Amino acid sequence: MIHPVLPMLLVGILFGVGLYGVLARRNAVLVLIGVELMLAAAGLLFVTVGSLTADPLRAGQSMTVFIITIAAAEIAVALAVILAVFRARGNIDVSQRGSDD
Amino acid sequence: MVAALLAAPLAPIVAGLALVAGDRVPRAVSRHTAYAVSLAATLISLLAAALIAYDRPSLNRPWVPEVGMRLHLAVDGISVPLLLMTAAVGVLVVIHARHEQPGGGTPGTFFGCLLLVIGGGIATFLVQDAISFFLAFEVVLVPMWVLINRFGDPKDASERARAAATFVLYTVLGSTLMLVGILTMVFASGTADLATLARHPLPAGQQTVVAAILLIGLAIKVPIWPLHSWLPRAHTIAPTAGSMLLAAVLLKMGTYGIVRLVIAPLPAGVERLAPYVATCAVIGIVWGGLVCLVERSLKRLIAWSSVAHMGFVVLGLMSGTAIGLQAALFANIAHGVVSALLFAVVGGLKHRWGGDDLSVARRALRDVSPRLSLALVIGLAASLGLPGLAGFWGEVLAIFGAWNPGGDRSTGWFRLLAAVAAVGAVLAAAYALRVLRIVWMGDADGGRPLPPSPESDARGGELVVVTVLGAATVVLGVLPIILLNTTSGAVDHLMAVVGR
Amino acid sequence: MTLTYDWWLLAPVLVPGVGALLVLVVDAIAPRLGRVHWALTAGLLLVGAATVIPGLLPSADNPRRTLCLSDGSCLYAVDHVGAGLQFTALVSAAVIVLLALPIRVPTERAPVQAALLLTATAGASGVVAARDLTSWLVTLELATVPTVALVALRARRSATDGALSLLTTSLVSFAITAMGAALWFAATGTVQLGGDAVLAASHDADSRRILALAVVFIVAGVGFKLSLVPFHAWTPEAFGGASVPIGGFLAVTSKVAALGALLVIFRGVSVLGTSALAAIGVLAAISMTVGNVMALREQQALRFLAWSTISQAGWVVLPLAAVSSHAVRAAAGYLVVYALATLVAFAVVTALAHSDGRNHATRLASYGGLLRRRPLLGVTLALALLALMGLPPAVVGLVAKVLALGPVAGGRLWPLAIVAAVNAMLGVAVYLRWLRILFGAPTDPGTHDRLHPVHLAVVAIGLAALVVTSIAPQLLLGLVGR
Amino acid sequence: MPSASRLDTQSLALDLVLQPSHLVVLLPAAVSVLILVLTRRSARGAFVIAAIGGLLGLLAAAALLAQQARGGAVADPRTIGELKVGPALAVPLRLQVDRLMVLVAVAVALVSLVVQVFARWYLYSDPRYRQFAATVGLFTAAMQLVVLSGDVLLILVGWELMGWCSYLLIGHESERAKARRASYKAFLVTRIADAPFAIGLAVLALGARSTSIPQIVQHWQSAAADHGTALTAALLCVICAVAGKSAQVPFQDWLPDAMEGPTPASALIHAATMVAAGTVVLAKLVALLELSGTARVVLTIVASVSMVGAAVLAFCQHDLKRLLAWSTVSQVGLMLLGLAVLPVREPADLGISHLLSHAMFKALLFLLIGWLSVLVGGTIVERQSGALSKHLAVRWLVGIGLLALAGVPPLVGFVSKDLIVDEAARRGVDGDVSARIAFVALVCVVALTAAYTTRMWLILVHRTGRQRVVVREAVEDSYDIRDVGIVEMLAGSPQVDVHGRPLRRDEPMPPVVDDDDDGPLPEPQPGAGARTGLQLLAILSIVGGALIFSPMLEVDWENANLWLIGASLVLMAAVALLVRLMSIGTVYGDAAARLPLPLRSSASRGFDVDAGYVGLVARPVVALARGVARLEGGLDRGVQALPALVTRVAGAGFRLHTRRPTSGLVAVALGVVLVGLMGVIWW
Repeated sequence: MIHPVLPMLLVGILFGVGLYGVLARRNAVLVLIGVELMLAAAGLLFVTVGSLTADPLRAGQSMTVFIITIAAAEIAVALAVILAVFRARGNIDVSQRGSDD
Repeated sequence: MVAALLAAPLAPIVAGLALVAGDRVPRAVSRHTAYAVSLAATLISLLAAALIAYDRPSLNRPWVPEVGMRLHLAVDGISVPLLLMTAAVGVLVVIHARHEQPGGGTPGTFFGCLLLVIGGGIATFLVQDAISFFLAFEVVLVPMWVLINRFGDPKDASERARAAATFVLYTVLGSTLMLVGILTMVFASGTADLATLARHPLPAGQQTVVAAILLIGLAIKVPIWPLHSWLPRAHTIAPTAGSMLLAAVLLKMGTYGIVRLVIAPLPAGVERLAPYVATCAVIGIVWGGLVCLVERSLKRLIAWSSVAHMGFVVLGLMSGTAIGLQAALFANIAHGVVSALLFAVVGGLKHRWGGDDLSVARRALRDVSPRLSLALVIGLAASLGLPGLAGFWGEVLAIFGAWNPGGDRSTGWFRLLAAVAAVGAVLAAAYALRVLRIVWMGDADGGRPLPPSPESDARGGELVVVTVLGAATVVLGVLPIILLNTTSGAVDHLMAVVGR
Repeated sequence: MTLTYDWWLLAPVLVPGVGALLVLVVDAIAPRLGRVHWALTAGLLLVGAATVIPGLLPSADNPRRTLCLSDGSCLYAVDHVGAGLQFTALVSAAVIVLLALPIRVPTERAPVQAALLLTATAGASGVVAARDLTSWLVTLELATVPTVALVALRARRSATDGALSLLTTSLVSFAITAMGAALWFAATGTVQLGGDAVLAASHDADSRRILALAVVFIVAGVGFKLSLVPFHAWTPEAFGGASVPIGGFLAVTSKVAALGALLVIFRGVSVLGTSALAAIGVLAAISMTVGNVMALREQQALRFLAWSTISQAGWVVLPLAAVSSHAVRAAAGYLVVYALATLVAFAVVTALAHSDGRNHATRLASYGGLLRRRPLLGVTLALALLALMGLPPAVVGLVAKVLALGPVAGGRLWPLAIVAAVNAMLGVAVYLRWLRILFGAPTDPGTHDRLHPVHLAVVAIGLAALVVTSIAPQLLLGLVGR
Repeated sequence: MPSASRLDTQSLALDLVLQPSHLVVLLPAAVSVLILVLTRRSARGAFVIAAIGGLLGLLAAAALLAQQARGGAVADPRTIGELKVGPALAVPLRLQVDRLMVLVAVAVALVSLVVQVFARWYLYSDPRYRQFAATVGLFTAAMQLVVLSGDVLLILVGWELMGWCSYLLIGHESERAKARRASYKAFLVTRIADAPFAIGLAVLALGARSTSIPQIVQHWQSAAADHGTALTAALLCVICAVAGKSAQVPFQDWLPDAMEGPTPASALIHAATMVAAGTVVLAKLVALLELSGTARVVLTIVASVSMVGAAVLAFCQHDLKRLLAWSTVSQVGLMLLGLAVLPVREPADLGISHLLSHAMFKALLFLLIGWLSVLVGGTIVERQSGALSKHLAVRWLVGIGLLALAGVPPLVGFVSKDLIVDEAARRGVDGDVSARIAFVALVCVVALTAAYTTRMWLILVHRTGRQRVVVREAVEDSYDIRDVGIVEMLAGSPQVDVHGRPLRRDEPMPPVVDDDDDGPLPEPQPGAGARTGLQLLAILSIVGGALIFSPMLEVDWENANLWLIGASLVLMAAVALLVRLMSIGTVYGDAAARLPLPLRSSASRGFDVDAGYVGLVARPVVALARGVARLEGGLDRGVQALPALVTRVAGAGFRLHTRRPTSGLVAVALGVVLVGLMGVIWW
């Protein structure tokens, strides 16, 4: 059994890297990846804590599954939107100003 | 009788809403119809107010339980004079509005907004529930904004917008602060009923903060120096009828609110804050007086004099004595009548002259328009506190009240304030006579007095308005006992509750 | 492991949820039905709303629970406030659908939009009643993700820009919320959102700290959805880009979902006392101020409404800064009033955009003299704006303001109360700008199409609702309990 | 018969709500109301109302006097009822009828009636006659209210109303800038002096917990030992107001300027109403004055300085109307000294008796100078010189008035003045400081009064060189001297009305009463009523002194100091002789012409006190007002700058909102950090 500090550390690192990616990248897909990293951190935290507690529902594990599922759904929508953006203006740069009608 | 309670505020409000909303459907309401409807509504309201004053009915039923609002309508000695004055001024304002209807919009909207303001004023003095009081307080805002913004001085659209916005924003800030104070009290005591609030005061320590918030909020409405700067601007721009309502009704809501919401339920807080508020009030007296000495716009000058006069009212309120309270309530009514009269006259003059710049030399008004000039003389004389006219009793009794303040208030400081207020009364004389010297006596030198020109004198509706208001000024001055006896019972009761 | 099921109780979630499938199925069977889908959707939403009505009655149990585990904890509970919010969400969505009904869109897009809208509504309706982290997180995202697609589906450049803005923010917020949820789980050791676990966790200093972090992460995540500053940047972009009814959906139904989600968390944490939620007060104050100040200079009607939404969101969460039994009802009550007024405003804008063309409805200047040009629309819009200002004759708005300020004043949070008062003033300045334009000189749009009857009906009903609730505000406020 | 039982024929007590004391106040007030309400541009109607009202007012006062003499007067009649202002202060608002005040009321009513009747002639062609008559009515009512009031608030009412009426009367001819300024100045100066009045009355009333004068006197008499400072302060406040209304130093300068008003108005202001009101009020409070040595000394000094200074100024005046005005200041000072040197615990008989005598002869003199001014077209020395030698009808009356003013026995002026001098001497011997000051001042004033009255008389009867030539020619050319009227000889100078404009022939001339002896000479003169009134005043000026023998006045006339009287007579005679010597050889018979010109011109301007008022009060106040107005402008600009500020903030906000998704994300990240910090710190 590994000591919970290590996974916790990993959670922090993953979340930080994800946040950095979100803030630093201008490509929408890379931003998506950053978000995925952050979600992964959350999932990891759930699993870690879930393994430490004796929850009859296994809530930690099931939450992780839910998060992954939701993330998948979101990615689907996100890719669709990014596609639409690309069609509309030819790039997927998230640092470009929005425009009016 | 309960019907009268509802009819008094609702007749103008419903008629006003109908006029405003029905203005375009299917076509604009004619001036005649608008006038007839308005006159009928205000007369009904006046009749109902008289019935209420006579019978003192009461109506108390739940309305919006979610916020503890009840439909509790009743009157006592403090509100009856204000109620009657508002209803009566309402009728006069409508009559005057027919005489002098400004451009800028349809008659339906104009009269409708006037009615809404009148109805809001009447409702304010009828409700016995703190939150409904706030509601009634707010009713007048939007119509008044429309009156100033659309029907104000036609010369300068941007100044109109600025004046209207200044008025409405200042007032909203004040009333929201007042709401905060009200809600604090309501939460602490679990009821919004004004009488119950007064019977169950907050702990003394908390009273100061709540009283401060309420006083700041209400000070904007009154207005107390230095929160007054909306008033001259609004008055200068507003149409005559709007100015009359503003001075006679809207300012009174502030002082009435101080009596009901601050003095009665928060005696300890008032005692702590009274020296500061009274000081501001007295600064306002002197400040207003001084500005009037050099002000060039006649209407603005009268507005400034309102600041000074309301200073006396607040000084009386803050003195914490029955004399001061009586004086304040009297001065309140007196100012309502006198300022309505002055604004009617001055508005008429501005209308005739096409401007109100005092530095323009004009013929002596006493020769040109004898009736109008008599009204002006009565109004200004009352404004300088001439005995025999309405202004005198309130101011002199306010000084008497402030000389021996109640409670633990600093006697020395209040005596100083009373002395300064007395000096402020001298300033009132100086500016009132300044106006008389310029307007009434005229600037043109030499020669025989010119024959009057009846066509430019007060006639018809205007004559009715200035006559009634002038007569009221004289009656209040000669027989102050009518008013003082009406309020004395309620004041004694209030002072007993406050614990003096 | 067994769960109890009360289908009637679940119906507000199930009806739109299943309805979304039904719409897709209908489209598969009989393609290109166009407006029929919208009508079906509206019907479904109204049916869903009807199923909430028993919960609105004062006699209903408070709360009513289902999906209960054997240990007695339940995953789904609807109290009076929850029922009121569900009802608001469903009815507002139905109104949005009715507003969208006359608008011509490519026929293949209608069922997609309808299904997305139904899904989001189901999420909104569900998150209100969720009582555990899992269903809370799922329904919250169910209410969020479809809106991104809905915005994007207008398929103009501005719409995709808005959608991108919304998308990125929502994703990050979701990540933050998920992190918050994980921290919550770490602190309390359970996915239940009830107060007992929180109370137990608060005794231990470490878990207290983690719980604090969890709460602020969750508040930040939900703050995005409520458009609280500084999580608000997407709002004007999305409102400006989306079609007008979808803007309304973001402004109203989404907000119901967000507040519902926040209230679920709030109920759990409120046992800890006041300081825990001071952050909400700060966010409320900043939101009001920024929203109002920005709206003062905004020239586009839709973006104006977005800023207005931001400042109103501040008002919505304002009472939550004071932890008291009134706070929840006050916030919900304010939200309901806000929902009504905003819906009516959007209805007017939609109607105008439909008859005069979108270009004649998106600029504030094009509303010049609307009171004279189209009295019904003008009066309705004026009344809605007055309700948002909180000034009579729209008494209902004023009562809402009283409601929102009540807990703050009662809790003696003076700085917050004073900021709120200043913002009441700023708000009046903001809406007066528009009101003044309504009174002002008419601008001629060139076209004089008659209003679509559905729009006409919706606007008329909206006007009637504002008038009736101004005379008897308790009718509206009674939705969220007494 | 209910009415029969209501009048007690023995004591004349009347059992009605409306007492004669009420009527004394109400009838003159009714005059003004009725004139304003009933008449429309009809001067005749206004005159009828004014005359009848004035007469009724005089009758009511006479009835009150009779009642008082027979003991049937109600001592404290109710007025509008008690004002309810809480337990700390009773405001009964009752009148107070006592011996002295009834006399004053009669005098006021009489003077007012004569003034009303005279004004009809004097202002015959004045388009504002109605307003004038109405104002005089109100003025009289206000004075009667002060006289009969038993409540400090009622005093204040009458007091301020009088100030207002004086404003209206002085500004009557408001088309002239000087009249406008004079009225403004008169009201403001008195109003400034009144500011302490309200405070003083507040102190007195709040101390006694009542505004009733008897109660105030009673309370303070017992409380003076403990609250001496408060009493002194209150009395000083009252004295300040009295000095303002009675034109004593340092407020004296408004009164000469008030000569801009029509002469009947001056007669009213000087003789019976406004100026005398100070004396009346102090007389009511005289019992308190004795309790405060400081207040008495201050009053003595103020009155003495005013008295002597005004007498000097009167001597130097170039305008005879202003001479009379300054003499009023001097005489009022005399009255106030009468109060200041009063024997302990005595009612204010000395001051009031001089008030009464002054009312008679000063009204007479003012009305006569008005008459003369109509005849010769002005009141300056050049115009008036020789007026009496041309217009003999006025001569006797003027002579009587001036003799009374100078205080020549046995005229009324002598009687009342000598009583005061006597009392001052007596108390001065006893060692009373204020009495000694008063005595010195009185001696000066006796001499100065003799000087200026002699001067005036000499001017009025002076015959200019041209006149003498004309008279000689007339005598030489005429067979019958009696047929030659002097006016006719001067016909070269056209007749002018009060405005100095030539009288037009087509205007109705004042009614002329034919006099058989004088033949058909059209000399403007007042109507018979006015002349009767003047004659009545003259008679009263002669025999009014007999009043001291009646029980209505309680003065100590039996122990008159005959040596003192003799000395003062010698002094007066010597001064008169001196003045006569000085006048010889001057062009207009003006003794003052011997004085250096700068002194005369400066004195004519009241030693330029007006410049002091302007420099010390008016300019600083206006400068302060401008400063405040600037501050206010700044405040207003500050408030109005807020929208601009908010707009700028919004502009910055728009720059911050770059509309890029990335900036939104940065904001979210910052928000999380912010919220996290708050959560961690505040948990």
